[in-house]
Amino acid sequence: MSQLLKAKVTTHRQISSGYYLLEFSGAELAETARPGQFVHVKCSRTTDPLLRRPVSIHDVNKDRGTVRLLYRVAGRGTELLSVKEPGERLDVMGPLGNGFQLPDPGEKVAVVAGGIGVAPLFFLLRQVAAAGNDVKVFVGARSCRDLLAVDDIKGLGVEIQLATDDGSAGHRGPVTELLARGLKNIDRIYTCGPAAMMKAVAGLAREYNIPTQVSLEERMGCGVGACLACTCKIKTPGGSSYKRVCADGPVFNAQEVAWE
Amino acid sequence: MSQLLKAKVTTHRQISSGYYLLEFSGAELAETARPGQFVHVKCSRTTDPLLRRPVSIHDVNKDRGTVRLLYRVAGRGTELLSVKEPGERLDVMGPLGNGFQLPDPGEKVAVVAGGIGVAPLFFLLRQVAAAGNDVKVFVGARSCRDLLAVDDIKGLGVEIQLATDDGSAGHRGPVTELLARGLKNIDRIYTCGPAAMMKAVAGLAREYNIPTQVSLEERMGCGVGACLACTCKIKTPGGSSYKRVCADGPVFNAQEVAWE
Amino acid sequence: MNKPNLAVNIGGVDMQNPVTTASGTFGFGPEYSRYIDINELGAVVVKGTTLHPREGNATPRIVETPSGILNSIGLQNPGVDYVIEHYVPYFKTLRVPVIVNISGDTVEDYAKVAEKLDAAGGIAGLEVNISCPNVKKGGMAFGSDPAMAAEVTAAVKSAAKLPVVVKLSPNVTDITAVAEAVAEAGADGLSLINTLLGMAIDINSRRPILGSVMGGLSGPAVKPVAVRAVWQVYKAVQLPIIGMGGISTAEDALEFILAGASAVAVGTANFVNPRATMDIIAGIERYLIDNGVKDVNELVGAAHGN
Amino acid sequence: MNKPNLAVNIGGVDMQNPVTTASGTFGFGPEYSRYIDINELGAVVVKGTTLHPREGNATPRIVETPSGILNSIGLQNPGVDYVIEHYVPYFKTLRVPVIVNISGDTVEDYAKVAEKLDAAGGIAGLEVNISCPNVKKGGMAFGSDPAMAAEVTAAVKSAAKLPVVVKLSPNVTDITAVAEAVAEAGADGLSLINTLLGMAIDINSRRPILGSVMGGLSGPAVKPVAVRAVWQVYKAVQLPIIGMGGISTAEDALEFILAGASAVAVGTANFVNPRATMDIIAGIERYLIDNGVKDVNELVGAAHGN
Ligand SMILES: Cc1cc2nc3c(=O)[nH]c(=O)nc-3n(C[C@H](O)[C@H](O)[C@H](O)COP(=O)(O)OP(=O)(O)OC[C@H]3O[C@@H](n4cnc5c(N)ncnc54)[C@H](O)[C@@H]3O)c2cc1C
Ligand SMILES: Cc1cc2nc3c(=O)[nH]c(=O)nc-3n(C[C@H](O)[C@H](O)[C@H](O)COP(=O)(O)OP(=O)(O)OC[C@H]3O[C@@H](n4cnc5c(N)ncnc54)[C@H](O)[C@@H]3O)c2cc1C
Ligand SMILES: Cc1cc2nc3c(=O)[nH]c(=O)nc-3n(C[C@H](O)[C@H](O)[C@H](O)COP(=O)(O)O)c2cc1C
Ligand SMILES: Cc1cc2nc3c(=O)[nH]c(=O)nc-3n(C[C@H](O)[C@H](O)[C@H](O)COP(=O)(O)O)c2cc1C
Ligand code: FES
Ligand code: FES
Repeated sequence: MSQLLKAKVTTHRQISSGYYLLEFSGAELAETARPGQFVHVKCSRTTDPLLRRPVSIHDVNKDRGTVRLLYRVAGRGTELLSVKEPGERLDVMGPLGNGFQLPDPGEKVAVVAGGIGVAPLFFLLRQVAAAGNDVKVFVGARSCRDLLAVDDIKGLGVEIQLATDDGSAGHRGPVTELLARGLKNIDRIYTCGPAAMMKAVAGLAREYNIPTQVSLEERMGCGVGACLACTCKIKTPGGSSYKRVCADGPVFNAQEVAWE
Repeated sequence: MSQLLKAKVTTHRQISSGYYLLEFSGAELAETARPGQFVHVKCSRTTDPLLRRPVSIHDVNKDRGTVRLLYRVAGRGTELLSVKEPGERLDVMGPLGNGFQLPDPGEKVAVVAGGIGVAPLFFLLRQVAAAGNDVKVFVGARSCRDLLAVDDIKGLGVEIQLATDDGSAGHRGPVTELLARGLKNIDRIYTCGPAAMMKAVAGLAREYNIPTQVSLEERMGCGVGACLACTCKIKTPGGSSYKRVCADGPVFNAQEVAWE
Repeated sequence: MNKPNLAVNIGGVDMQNPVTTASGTFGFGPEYSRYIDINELGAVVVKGTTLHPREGNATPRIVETPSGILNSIGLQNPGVDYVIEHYVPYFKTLRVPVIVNISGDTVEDYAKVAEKLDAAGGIAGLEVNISCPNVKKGGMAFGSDPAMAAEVTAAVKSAAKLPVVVKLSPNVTDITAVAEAVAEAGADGLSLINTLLGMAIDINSRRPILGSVMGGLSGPAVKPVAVRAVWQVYKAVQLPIIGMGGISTAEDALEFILAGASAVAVGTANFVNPRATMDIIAGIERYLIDNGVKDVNELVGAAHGN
Repeated sequence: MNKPNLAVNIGGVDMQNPVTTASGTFGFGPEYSRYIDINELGAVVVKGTTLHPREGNATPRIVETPSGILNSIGLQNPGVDYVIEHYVPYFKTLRVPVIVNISGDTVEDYAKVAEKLDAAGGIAGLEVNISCPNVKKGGMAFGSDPAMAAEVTAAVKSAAKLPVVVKLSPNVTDITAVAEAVAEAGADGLSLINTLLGMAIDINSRRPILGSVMGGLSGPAVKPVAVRAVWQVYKAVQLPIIGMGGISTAEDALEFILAGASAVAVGTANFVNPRATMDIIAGIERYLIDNGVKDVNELVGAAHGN
């Protein structure tokens, strides 16, 4: 059940140039959130910037009743967010969205992250690893400075392969090149990242006929399905229709998305 | 010469419920400012609230190159101002306005402050006391909690009389009642406070024919005389005309003001 | 002091308090029910509904502007038959009046939608959107011409027995001329304002940001324009007004009431604070008590003096 | 890359860069010279001037709104003769073109003011304000009716040889109709937009805040409306446009240029940042260099595509 809360920031630090990890208290949120869901955060105290900002739930700690966000400073909203001090209150709504559908027991899973797209995937990975599924993780980014959460992922004891555009870490080139080589025996794919990357993953998935879930982004108003601002085109038998990323997603079946 | 600066806040503290004393570095400003002048302060980082806020120069320290403001939290702008931490930058323009005309040597001076109106008068008092003029100070406020800078004024070694509406300190009643009894031998009056109080002071001054300077307030746009937003009605031989509080004032001859 | 009276009446729609939702910002109702009890609202105004389903405009459909947003949803909606089948049963479970916002490409469309909704039951009134700037045909044109606005109003009035509130556009030279024409044609109340026509350009791609180029500006930025429109229309016509445009707080709502609105609608502010409507109801009540006002209706238009 | 070209021409007024000041926000020029070197501007547009001196409206004349301000200065100015005697000598010392904004109650007033300024010398052009919402007679009416707007334009054109830029109001149903009429009547350029008509109410006193009840909304809040107006007018007429309304940064200015403005004016932003004009000029130059654009004129209207 989504809540509206003024949550206390417990820790907040820059983990790489322009990337921040923020943790806040929210026992019920931590308890009920599912991987792939997001929170809608009010970054300013005034009417400018006006809207909330959607940020994925990066991880939760049910014991401590805390929720983590991993975010990139992209503009004015996230910049205001980045100066919040521990102890300050954060105005958050959530959990919102549908979240990922977890794999069946025994399924071999590939998780493909591009840049900040790793944000919602860590929470998923932790659950999938804990459930005992076999997991391969592919993380791509512009350069090694944009490779996030790698140590945390390694800490889960799962296999991880890295790719960077500039070759500063791991494979030089798109992460989908690594994925293409590693698809053998994969039963299910989860991906989040730049649209072009997700489209390429969807292409591979179709080729190998692997069920794939993608987490989409769209500019949001309400975050709860009321305003119809955040729609994406979803293929339907008759053609296509607009679905709401915030309420019908953000997770969609990759083959249903009408990629541009 | 007015400057635009990003001045460093050196100290900032609440001195009474809702009243703050803020000091910032600004050597040239401290050097050139005259009593009665003000600075125009940007309180928000965003476009809301949009405008700067005029705040009087409460005092300067030329040796340390610092400027002090004494202000009351009145709304959103001053509220945002009140959370500035020492070390942060403050976007200020100034000094602005005409300032008070200092008394001639030997003149006996009365200074009448109402509430936050004491803000611009302390800097004046310090100079007048240093120049050796005889000074009587009358400070009025709603209650003792709103009597500001009293100890600082006493520290100047000048005579001070207090009045409060609720009788919680000094005379119970309007400060102008004290003034009326203390006008003997006064050559010159300076006043700042609520409009009704200043009007009453102007009335007494006219009765006793004492030259009086008042510091007016009006909502401001530019603060530099360009927009004509901050006008007040000034009597002219032919009738009246609108003068700019920011550039022609904020200090006016009490007998010229067309009090409502 | 006893509890002050908050109830108002908008052209026949009884509201327990003056606060409703702005069409298009509150879905069909259930979306915000996780945050508020809808039954505590004065009324619910739901998403714009048309005769046939509409896909809406290309994305992006929203862009933030200083203290406001531009939207170009393009009246995406499942069509009136779907609304009657899927939402009217839900409306019937609510204890607050539901007002359905309707749009059309032609006068006949408006009349047909009104007729169907009238027959469906479970609806307390119709809000006729003659002012949405986001549809190519109709929409805007109806709202900017007094004669056409009157024609739509008359057609809806004769197609439905329900109270009819006509929603006006601020994108006109003289909003009072449209208000007068619509009043003359039989409207039971007026809603104002709809969004201001605006746009934004991405300086990197050097193209308009919204998929449909122009959009409608709403949010706190437009409040001064909306208050002015309510003030002018209150002076010009006798109809009850639902005021809207940038209302985020009880103070904002009271500005509209003092300008002449009998009720207020909360739109964009729901996105920022999903409990905005509840906070506003509580704040209005507080203001009435603090100021010893026994009935909110005493404040309607009070800023005009006597 | 070499320094890109920033020079533009507005209907005969040569500007070394596209940045000027919005009338009424920059006094007669000297007020801001403590913060910027006026000679580095593209042009200076000074306060609205009328035939006779004007006292202006009662205070308060300004009120802050979300990301904007409402003003009701009421065209306070010392009259054209005083301007010619006291400011024109100063204008003559400047190396940048000075454009004088003029207003009137009647068509004859406009013509007389234009004639006097034309004869005075030291002025590069006239900006005809047919859109100020703050004066009771004339002002607004001229700007909201295409035929009257054309009449004023023609009268000013025949009274003065100076380039004539006509300043349009956004408070109209169709701004392109006014633009077309004014173009037809011989205008050399267009300025848009003037302020949006708005108001604010004090919920404690329960009275309008501004001394004159209504005022003009400006600042970042109105930017989306202004960009839209520039976009529409650029499509409709061939005249060069000075775009304004909420411009605070180089990014804002570029939005207007891409929408179709050949020059931009900075108004309310001067109050917030007295160096805004200079920051904007530098920012536009930076953008041109970063994007390999040799001439700012290449960007004018570029968001329309080909
Ligand atoms: C469901 C969802 C989950 C997200 N999770 C995360 C996360 O975990 N970590 C993270 O860093 N970011 C996440 N994002 C993206 C994040 O919401 C945007 O980066 C943020 O809204 C930008 O706000 P800003 O004010 O800093 O930037 P703005 O100044 O608003 O914009 C900066 C840039 O971001 C673009 N932008 C603005 N809003 C969005 C949006 N909603 N979606 C995509 N692009 C946008 C603008 O076009 C602009 O180019 C998520 C987005 C969605 C929709
Ligand atoms: C020349 C001058 C010097 C001043 N010096 C001081 C000072 O030293 N210390 C101090 O505490 N205050 C001073 N003020 C008043 C101060 O500027 C206002 O309190 C402040 O602008 C309020 O801003 P806000 O955003 O906090 O409140 P807002 O939310 O803007 O307004 C709060 C209340 O203040 C009123 N108000 C807003 N602006 C002004 C204004 N410019 N003048 C009068 N009333 C206004 C509003 O009507 C409202 O009732 C001075 C004002 C002037 C004109
Ligand atoms: C996302 C969105 C969708 C809207 N859809 C409609 C609509 O379908 N019909 C309508 O009459 N108005 C619609 N509006 C206008 C609002 O009902 C309201 O008139 C306007 O937004 C001003 O109020 P606000 O500033 O409180 O949002 C919409 C506004 C927004 C922001
Ligand atoms: C205080 C003030 C005074 C103004 N006076 C005039 C004027 O005399 N003549 C005129 O044509 N426009 C006048 N305007 C309108 C501006 O020139 C400009 O068109 C408008 O403010 C929009 O630009 P901005 O948002 O950058 O301020 C005035 C605006 C303000 C804020
Ligand atoms: S953001 Fe409003 S429907 Fe998704
Ligand atoms: S504030 Fe602009 S003239 Fe005084």
